[in-house]
Amino acid sequence: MEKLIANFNYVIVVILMMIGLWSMLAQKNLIKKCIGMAIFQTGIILFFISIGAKDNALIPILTEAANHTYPVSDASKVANPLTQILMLTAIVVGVATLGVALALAQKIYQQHSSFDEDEILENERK
Amino acid sequence: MDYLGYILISTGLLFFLGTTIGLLRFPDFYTRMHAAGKGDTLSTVMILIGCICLVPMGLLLALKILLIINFIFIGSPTATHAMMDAGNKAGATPWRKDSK
Amino acid sequence: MLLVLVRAVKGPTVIDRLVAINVIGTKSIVLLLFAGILFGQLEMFVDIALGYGLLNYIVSIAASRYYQHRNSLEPEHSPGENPVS
Amino acid sequence: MPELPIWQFDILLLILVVLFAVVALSIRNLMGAAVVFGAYSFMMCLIWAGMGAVDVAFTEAAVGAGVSTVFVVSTLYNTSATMRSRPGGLAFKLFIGLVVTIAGAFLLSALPDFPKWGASDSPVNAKVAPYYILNTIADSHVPNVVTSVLADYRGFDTLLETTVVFIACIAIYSILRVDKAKLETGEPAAAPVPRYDPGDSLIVRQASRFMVPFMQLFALYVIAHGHYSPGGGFQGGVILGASLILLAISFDLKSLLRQWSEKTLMLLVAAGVFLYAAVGLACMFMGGDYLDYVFLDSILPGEKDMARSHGILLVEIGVGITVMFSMIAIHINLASNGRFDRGL
Repeated sequence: MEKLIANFNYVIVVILMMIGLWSMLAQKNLIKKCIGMAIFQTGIILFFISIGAKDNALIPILTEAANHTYPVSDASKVANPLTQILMLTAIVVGVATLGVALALAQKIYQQHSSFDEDEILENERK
Repeated sequence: MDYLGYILISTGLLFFLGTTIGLLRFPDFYTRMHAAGKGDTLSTVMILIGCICLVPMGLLLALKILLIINFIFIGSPTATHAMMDAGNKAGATPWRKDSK
Repeated sequence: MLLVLVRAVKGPTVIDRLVAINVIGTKSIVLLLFAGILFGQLEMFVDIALGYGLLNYIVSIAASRYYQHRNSLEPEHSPGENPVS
Repeated sequence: MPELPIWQFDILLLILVVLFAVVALSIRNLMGAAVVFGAYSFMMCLIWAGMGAVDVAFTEAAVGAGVSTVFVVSTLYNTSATMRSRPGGLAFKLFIGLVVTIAGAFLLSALPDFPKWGASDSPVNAKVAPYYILNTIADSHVPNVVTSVLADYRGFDTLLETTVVFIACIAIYSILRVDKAKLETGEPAAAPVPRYDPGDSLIVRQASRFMVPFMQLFALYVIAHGHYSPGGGFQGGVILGASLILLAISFDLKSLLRQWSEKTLMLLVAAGVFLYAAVGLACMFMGGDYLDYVFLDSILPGEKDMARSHGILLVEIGVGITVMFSMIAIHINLASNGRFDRGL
């Protein structure tokens, strides 16, 4: 149980990824698939951020407030900036990707007037 | 100043409690909106002013929080109005005493 | 504080959800400020809260536009009346 | 430094996030799903603020509150929000669930090998990152480590990410955009929409008119002040984009397009990437490596050791322009179904 609490963030990451994957595979609706993709993506972002978090650490902005001495000597008191910047760009790119996915869904809807996968396939076969 | 902060924050929390209870217990969309729109704005504003009173901070910071309060004061009623409009258009029926 | 809100979100219909989301958005401003006080660096968190305060109401306006135009374009098919889950 | 009571808070929020994800996927009305997905992003923002990642929280706040939900809503606006229920398919769903559970079990079996949550001596935290934290003040005089790593130490990465946003914008254009001339011959003309819509609300218009200048001012502050507080090109760009999207929503898409024509939008999207790349090229012309801002000090104002700081500012402006206009372009495409005449 203690082990579970200590690694609780990874458990949540795995659960989020499972939810996202399930909805991308099993849901028939295209918009639901897009939302599932976004959830999967947040799972991965959560993994990175929580790996970079540190106990009792301050945010990575080095000001004179809050017990900082200006040239920082102890790096373990500041949260990891590297994972944060990777994920910062990933969020914005993720929105752009969501836009592309939604555009594809919209184009499909224009031709088949349905978001449902089965109906689209039936229309294709005709 | 401290006491003022405590009083404001606790009053804000009280209002927020009222908001949530109203959101959960009221019978239809319009009454829920009534509870949410008013209680939410007022409680947020009160808690923020309480924060200004309690936490020692510089003038610039207090000014920024006042700006937040200002924007909430404009944005939140507008959002409530827009949602009410949406509900009306979407055909949410008002609750009547004899409806259930 | 938040647990009560979750119940509100799971609640009745689509527009009720919108109301609840608006409340959650406003409350997350307060929670962000509390997090800033806990970290002892309030001046960093105020900016995020300010951004929230500015952007919070776009979604509800978008939704209201959605219902307005939807109804005027296709009167025989109004999406709001569909019962949810 | 006292023990922060953020841990328990985090665990509560993480459970809430999973709950929101499940709710968002189980709602049958797609509009409701989109709205709950917005709440999910609020929770995510709080989690990141709790873990000390302020910049990420800011980005999520701007993106989640301003842009992503609006994208979904404007897609639904042009299509339909109802899901048709069909019988059957339960066995298929259960089968997929089984597969996913097995995959998750594999991932969970690796759980004990991970470093403890919050350990400061894990390989991720102990190898590369301390260099950035210890040297950023001496190198570039930028207190916000995230900004300096973003635009200076790892400038290539950010350049390519900006290019990805640009490419996504182009992709949406090529998917959705339809030619107006072709439309008139091929398809039946769309029903004319009355210019004055009686459903439009004066309150919403006036409030947006009041809020938009403050938003843009705040976004410019975020871009320019990103060296000293959370913020930067991405966040400021998203807020700027959201402000114009708000104009488009509360007034009309036409009134937005009157100010920013389609051509201007695409030119500006490209101009942002170009500015970023040009700063890098200028560094090469001045005798350094690509994106090595130290060599720019003879053309930049200020003292010699501030050159990197100013270089970061230039690059952030480029990023902001690209992100802003690509957000607007994506929104217009999605909302008007590629026709660029009317929409949400």
